[in-house]
Amino acid sequence: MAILQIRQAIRDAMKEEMLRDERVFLMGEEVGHYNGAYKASEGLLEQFGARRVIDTPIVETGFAGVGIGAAMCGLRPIIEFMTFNFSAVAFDQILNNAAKIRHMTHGQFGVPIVFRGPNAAAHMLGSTHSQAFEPFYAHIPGLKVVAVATPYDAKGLLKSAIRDDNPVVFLEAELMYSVKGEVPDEEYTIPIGKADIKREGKHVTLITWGQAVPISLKTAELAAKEGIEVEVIDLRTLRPLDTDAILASVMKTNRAVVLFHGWPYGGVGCEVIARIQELAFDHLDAPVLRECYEDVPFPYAENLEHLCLPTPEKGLAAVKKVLYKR
Amino acid sequence: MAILQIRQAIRDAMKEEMLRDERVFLMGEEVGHYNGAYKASEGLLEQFGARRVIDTPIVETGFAGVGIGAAMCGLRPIIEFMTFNFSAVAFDQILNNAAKIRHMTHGQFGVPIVFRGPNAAAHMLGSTHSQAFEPFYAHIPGLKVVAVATPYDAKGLLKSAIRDDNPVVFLEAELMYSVKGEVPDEEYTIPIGKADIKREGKHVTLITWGQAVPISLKTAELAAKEGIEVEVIDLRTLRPLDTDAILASVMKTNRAVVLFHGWPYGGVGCEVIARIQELAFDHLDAPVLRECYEDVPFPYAENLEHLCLPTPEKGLAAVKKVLYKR
Amino acid sequence: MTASTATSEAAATTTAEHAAAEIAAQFKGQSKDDTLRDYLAMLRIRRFEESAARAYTRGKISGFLHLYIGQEAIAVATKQAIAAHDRVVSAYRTHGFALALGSDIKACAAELFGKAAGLVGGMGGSMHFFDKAHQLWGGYAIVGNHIPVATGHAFASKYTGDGAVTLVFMGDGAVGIGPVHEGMTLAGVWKLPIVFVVENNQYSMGTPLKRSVPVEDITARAAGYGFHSDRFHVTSVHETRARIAAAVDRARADNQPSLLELITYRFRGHSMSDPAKYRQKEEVDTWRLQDPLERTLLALQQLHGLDEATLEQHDAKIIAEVDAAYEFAEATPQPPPEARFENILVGE
Amino acid sequence: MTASTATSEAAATTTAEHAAAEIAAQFKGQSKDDTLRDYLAMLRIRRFEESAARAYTRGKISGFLHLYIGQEAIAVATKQAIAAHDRVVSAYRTHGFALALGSDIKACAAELFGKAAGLVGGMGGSMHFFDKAHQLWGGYAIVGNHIPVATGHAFASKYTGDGAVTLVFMGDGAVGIGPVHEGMTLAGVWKLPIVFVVENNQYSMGTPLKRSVPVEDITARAAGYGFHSDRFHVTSVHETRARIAAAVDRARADNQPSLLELITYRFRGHSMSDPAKYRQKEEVDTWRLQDPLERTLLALQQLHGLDEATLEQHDAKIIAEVDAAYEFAEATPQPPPEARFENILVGE
Ligand SMILES: Cc1ncc(C[n+]2csc(CCOP(=O)(O)OP(=O)(O)O)c2C)c(N)n1
Ligand SMILES: Cc1ncc(C[n+]2csc(CCOP(=O)(O)OP(=O)(O)O)c2C)c(N)n1
Ligand SMILES: [Mg+2]
Ligand SMILES: [Mg+2]
Repeated sequence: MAILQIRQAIRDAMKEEMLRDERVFLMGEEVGHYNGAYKASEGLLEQFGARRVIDTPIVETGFAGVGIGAAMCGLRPIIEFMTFNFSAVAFDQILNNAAKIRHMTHGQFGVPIVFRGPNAAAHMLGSTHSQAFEPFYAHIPGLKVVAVATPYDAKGLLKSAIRDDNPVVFLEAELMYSVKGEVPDEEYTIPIGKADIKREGKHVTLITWGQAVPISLKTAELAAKEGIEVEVIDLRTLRPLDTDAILASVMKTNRAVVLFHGWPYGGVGCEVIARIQELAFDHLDAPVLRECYEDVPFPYAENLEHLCLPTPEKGLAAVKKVLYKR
Repeated sequence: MAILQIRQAIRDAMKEEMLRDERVFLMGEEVGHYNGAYKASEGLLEQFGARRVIDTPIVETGFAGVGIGAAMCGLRPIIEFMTFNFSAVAFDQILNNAAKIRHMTHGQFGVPIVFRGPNAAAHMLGSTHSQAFEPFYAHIPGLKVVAVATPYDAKGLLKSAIRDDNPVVFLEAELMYSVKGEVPDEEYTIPIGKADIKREGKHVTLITWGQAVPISLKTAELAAKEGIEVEVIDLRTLRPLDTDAILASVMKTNRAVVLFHGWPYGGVGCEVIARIQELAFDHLDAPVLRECYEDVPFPYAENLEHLCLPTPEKGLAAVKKVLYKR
Repeated sequence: MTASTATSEAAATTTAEHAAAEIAAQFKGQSKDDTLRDYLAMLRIRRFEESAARAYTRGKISGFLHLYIGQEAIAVATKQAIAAHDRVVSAYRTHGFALALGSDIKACAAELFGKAAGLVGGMGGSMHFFDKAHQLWGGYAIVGNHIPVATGHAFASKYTGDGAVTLVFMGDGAVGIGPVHEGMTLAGVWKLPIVFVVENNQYSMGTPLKRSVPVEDITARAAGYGFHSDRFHVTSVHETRARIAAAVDRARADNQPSLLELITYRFRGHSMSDPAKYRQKEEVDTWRLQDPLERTLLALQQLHGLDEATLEQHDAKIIAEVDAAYEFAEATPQPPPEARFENILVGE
Repeated sequence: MTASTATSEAAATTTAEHAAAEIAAQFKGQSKDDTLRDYLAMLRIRRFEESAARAYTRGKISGFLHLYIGQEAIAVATKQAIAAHDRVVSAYRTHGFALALGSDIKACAAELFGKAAGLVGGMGGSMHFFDKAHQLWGGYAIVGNHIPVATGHAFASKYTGDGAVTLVFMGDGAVGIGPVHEGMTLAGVWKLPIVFVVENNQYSMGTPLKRSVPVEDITARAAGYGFHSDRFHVTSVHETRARIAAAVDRARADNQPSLLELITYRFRGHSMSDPAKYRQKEEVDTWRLQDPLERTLLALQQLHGLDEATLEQHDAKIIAEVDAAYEFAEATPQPPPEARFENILVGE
């Protein structure tokens, strides 16, 4: 097994799928000559040429739409948003075209496309560049939404996303591109729609995804020191949600916390809570809590930004709260 | 008291505020010469002239941004989206400019603006024209979000929204513009942030807003026939949520259903559920259920559309379910 | 009744006499067969839509219904100008394209009625006609958001070398919106085989051109994209075909995108819910003299001596076909309840 | 060290001799005082940013830091061209505007450091400079989304009759995005007092103009909006001022919007994280000969005989001011924790 960074795992997934399937191409700002703003596409232009690794002007609606239109013709575009913050200007294309064209055309056309790029806060980028977009996309029927936290998951899920016949929103994280981990040398894929238990435990279920996975694992470590065994479930796919995996854990632990990068109101965190309380009501010994961003636009100042983010310490406090401990 | 339609109440609110404050203007597609796609602005061009009732080309990002820029100069724009479906192309302006400029400029500039128009499904408009936008906007700190269901509320809340120094997303409903109700002859406003008990009851709390309010009231009628007293809470403001009002009712009834026009995943419905289970956990005798759209893009066909919508019958079933009755 | 009846008064004016001379010049060289073919193709669309309007009034069709009456020549010319593998992408005013491109008229009517046998299974209604088998790639109801998508079709053609040209249509009201600009920018930077066609019917809903576009000539912007451009009044199928075909050729032969402005008029309101009070009868009457359907009829009568009886026969045949389509639409069943869960995601 | 040292080699070439003659012609008629004023205004910005770059490298500044080095003449000229109540709106490459417009240099540095005394309280960092008291209305970090907002300022001017002109700046990479087109469309339809300025510094991140704009001349699109336009190389403050002033006048006097393309160059990478490997040293060297700062320095030396010692004195004064600003930035406190809840909603 090789030890790869997430950025390499993502690049390898794209490379392998491009080798495997002539219809796959990569398009976005600076993905080619610049090798990607975060170097996820390093070397791909050189390997595949400008026909299949396509630099675009700064027109997110334009190239998101081009990807959709190309997918309707049978191609399999990977559209990189330099960050998902910039997908806001392409929102209508994703909401009204990518998600609906199969339905709207009664199946005459499909949109096998992947929109990928870094999501949520990085470090001191200010309010316009520090937003988590899964609440917007996971809400929409017709899309799949994936968020990855390890090189292994990144590669296996991105390959599945590229092969998927549906539009997939694929969320990475700028600060995690250098995270390293083992990746099998042989080919593999990971099914979309399956959560992963990243750590087993029996006292509290900690549900998490994306950039919050390492925070959750650290939360579990802190808790372990106090004798609390936290089970960490990495959702990996946010739409469709792996409700079975969530319920199985909560029925064991009877307590749950949702820990994520993003604003609190609505979104994936609340969806998880709503399902747990509906489907495991009699198993719950405490309310399900969420630990996430503060409900504010992100400040640039380092100290303030830090205060707005979820941390292992805050995670631990929530874990103890659902255990009614102090 | 006059009996007015909601469209008249909205028009009167705009008219009175425009008379009261020279800085208020109305801008949008067909708001002037056409008198509004749904006639909410009928007569305003004639009364106030083209300087203050401004027809725009079809450029939602453009005129949303113009409204924001004008608000920063001290004006108080009312921006009409012909329907909120078209706000998707202006999403970035609302997310990154309207909601953040006060914060981003450290209070040097404010954005006293109202974005208003019909929201959610009407009748057989198909998937691109039948969407509820509150999940997207209520998620965003820096915005207020209001949804109205009666002429009284529409007028009182729109006047408050226009006077508010913050950006307010104001949600109406196409099929409700003709709904009639009493509106005081004298001037009044309704504070943003306060829910309203539309019907008292003690067995189940039904939390609702906007276009689902009449459905909820009918649900309550149906329930009453079976001896179930449903308390109907019209949230009216979705951000900030009136948590106190929700909790007070749930602590009385110990059971709750959220009934709304919109897709299930995440959004306001889940937020209400997350808060109830967190803050009234020990008072709940049953899980909180939601009754809303089916999780699908809206079909045009009349029979299918009807199946996707919440109804009093479905509301009643949910009410009985939380009472563990059949 | 032939289509001429409605304008018989207007036709009696001096302007109409002048128009007659114009028509003689314009249709000279067109064979009788071709002229009749064009006329009937337009008439068929018009009859279909007149019936749609009646069905709407009777409550059989709901949602938004945008009629193409007055613009039919464009769809008919488009069909004639393109190759069998080209693509046509339109906004929501699409019945004319579907019929001209060869979509099943019964499926079109059934779609308006929201029936399972509809063009898209009753899922889309009037605004969302799609018929891949007949080159109709939409049917989009959000103004301008089909332009990047169509640009993507053209991108795919260049990528795969399939030799197809994409023709994408939009209204005069669409040219200000951002996605249109972005799609054109990409087509210009990448040199894609695409033709952008503005159907300038003078209004976007109640808004006349001068309130929505900063300059009179929409093609003035072609220079900013490095596009060829062309701009003309649509008064006949054959001229429209020739000028669209020139742009299609440029796209196919040289990957050279074009911007065409086709000046036309819609005789009905924006949609069935619009009484179109914002314009005067005189304006409408003036435009009637330019109605390609009317002009082609005059050509048939004046240049080819087609008599009323023959015209009536043709019309009766079309009306019978249209009536049958609407009868079918009425009788055919609604989609089954489970249809609402289909075609959302595949492979589940 | 004066600013000239860095290019002393390039200045020794024949091209540079030719440039010297050019400079003599260009600066003829400019008084020594004015030329010195312009030079120092540019130099002050450059020194501020050189220090910013060092502070970034030392980890004192984080996030994205986009330097204006090479483009300073535009900000300086803008300040000279506008009236006291006009508005300047820019994207995220904003330090130059802030300093030229009169923002407190300490507050600018403190903002980069994320401190409470920063221009926007440490909330925005480099990308979000706003200083209402000094006519700086942003500071926007989403490409193009400030264009409709700036159009709104101009709308407000027309609405209130305040007589102000709005000048809005964008990069060459921004001209393709939809909101820019929509803002320009509205300014054109409504005839607003606004000047759209494209700072064409040849690149958007690593993308050269030819991959992002379909035609070489960005002002080719002005015709589509009915705008006046102007296009020129920025090589001195005074010429730039004059040409911006002409557009400001048209806006103020006649509500006539303009599109200006100012051809310039950024000598650093896109942001501090960009090593700018996508361009050759020769290219950069060629552009150095056009650097307005260098040229103005040459003018001072050649035409006005300003000696090294005097230049050193001026520079030392500027460096002292800049150093003091960064010392202040370092020493001044971070915002208090509760600051993160401020300025989100008011009147709660
Ligand atoms: C983004 C968006 N904004 C508004 C609308 C509502 N709308 C539908 S059609 C239309 C007018 C379009 O006019 P034009 O482009 O000239 O086409 P025409 O109807 O004349 O064929 C408007 C405003 C929409 N569908 N999408
Ligand atoms: C909508 C959007 N897409 C992408 C980005 C990322 N981005 C920031 S600056 C930039 C390049 C802009 O280049 P240009 O407009 O020429 O301005 P310059 O940096 O040269 O001043 C890009 C791609 C962004 N901020 N917003
Ligand atoms: Mg039109
Ligand atoms: Mg640039």
